[in-house]
Amino acid sequence: MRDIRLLTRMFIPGTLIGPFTQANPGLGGVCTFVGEVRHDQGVEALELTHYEPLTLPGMHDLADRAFDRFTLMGLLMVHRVGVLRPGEPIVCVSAAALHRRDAIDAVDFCMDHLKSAAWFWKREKRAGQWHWIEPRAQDHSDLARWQS
Amino acid sequence: MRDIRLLTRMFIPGTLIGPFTQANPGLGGVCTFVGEVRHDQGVEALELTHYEPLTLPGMHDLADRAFDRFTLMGLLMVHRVGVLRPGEPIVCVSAAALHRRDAIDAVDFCMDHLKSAAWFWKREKRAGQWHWIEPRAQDHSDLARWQS
Amino acid sequence: MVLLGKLADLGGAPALSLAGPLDWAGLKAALPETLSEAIDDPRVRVAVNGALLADKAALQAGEDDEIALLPPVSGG
Amino acid sequence: MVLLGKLADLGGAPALSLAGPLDWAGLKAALPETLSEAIDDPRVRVAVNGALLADKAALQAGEDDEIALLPPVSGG
Repeated sequence: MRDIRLLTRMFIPGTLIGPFTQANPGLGGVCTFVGEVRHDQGVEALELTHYEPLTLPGMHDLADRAFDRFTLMGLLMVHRVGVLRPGEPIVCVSAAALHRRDAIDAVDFCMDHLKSAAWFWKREKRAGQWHWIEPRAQDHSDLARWQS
Repeated sequence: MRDIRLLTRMFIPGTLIGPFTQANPGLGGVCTFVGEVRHDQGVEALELTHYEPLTLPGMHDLADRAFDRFTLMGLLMVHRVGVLRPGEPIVCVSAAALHRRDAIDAVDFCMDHLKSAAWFWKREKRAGQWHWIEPRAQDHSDLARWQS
Repeated sequence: MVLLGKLADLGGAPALSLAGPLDWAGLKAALPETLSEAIDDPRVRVAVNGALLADKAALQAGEDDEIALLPPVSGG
Repeated sequence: MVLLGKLADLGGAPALSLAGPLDWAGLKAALPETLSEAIDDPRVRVAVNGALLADKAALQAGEDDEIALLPPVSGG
């Protein structure tokens, strides 16, 4: 069961994860990561821009790689675009597998790649002004963990 | 927010994770692992025995170590005991943190230690007969990952 | 005395009552032979009143103490 | 032409129309100077009709092609 989506509206992760778990009968474990917009000092909103012809195919390509690399029964990968407020969920990745190591590692792998290799551009609003968020060195070291 | 429990009755993970997430406002991410009793060939039921004076303190001690080792806002660790049927949830660990690496690694750490260092004895029923489950070498190699 | 996991099968029950005081030799002498042999396994741990013993051979239990015999825990 | 991320600010709009055909030199000549300089950054990628170019200097775009200018993606 594979469910890859870009969402333009607020979502409740539990409403996705329940049905996802049900859709993979016989699983041994499900690992889920939900990222929320942090209440960083002075940040009023976060906007994610994407480029449709690359972003969704990029997520599908990442899902292909996760299925190749881990023994998975199902993968859910949902990412928000548009304007988000602090506390809103921005990303939800859930992996179902017979064994917990595959489920946990697949979520870790997808999150590292989504954060740094997916086609999203973010800016945050502070004191009424939008500021673009630059790439971070940390993201490259996260990715390097998987290059063996 | 710290919630450590042994449950003797069937539980629905979503009913624990929603309130847990709400109880940690300002988090950056929540990672959750739910393990279910697998539909292994011929297995009709799984029984978990525990020794109350050691098992729950052992889970609290594990939670202490997770809080020491990772930067966490909250940790939920729930384990079933008693007789379970295939498909029922057996364990749920959820970690809330500002940063995803802490949340994911804390869940991974707790699961590796819960599975192999916590005081649970398991037996499974096949063709009407109960059979004790022995320790596995895999569990020791999982634990060794954290000894650096 | 509390027997966990497969030791309960060897003891025929999950709990037994033995007259105290007991040291390790006295405990082994009071148990059925297969159980007595099984608890020599170095992976079998012993707790008295919920506290694990570092060295089970140093067991000293009184009349009202709860001794727990704990085999290795099951794999995931 | 589609401008993503901060390149949209430099271009003054998220999308521009340019007359084709265009190669890389023609594209740069047709853009505002700050934007034209910004896209020389080796981390800026170019896609034509949703397909990334391995070498953006080899750009060859016709009248109806959609060119996307993609700055490095934001960190987590």
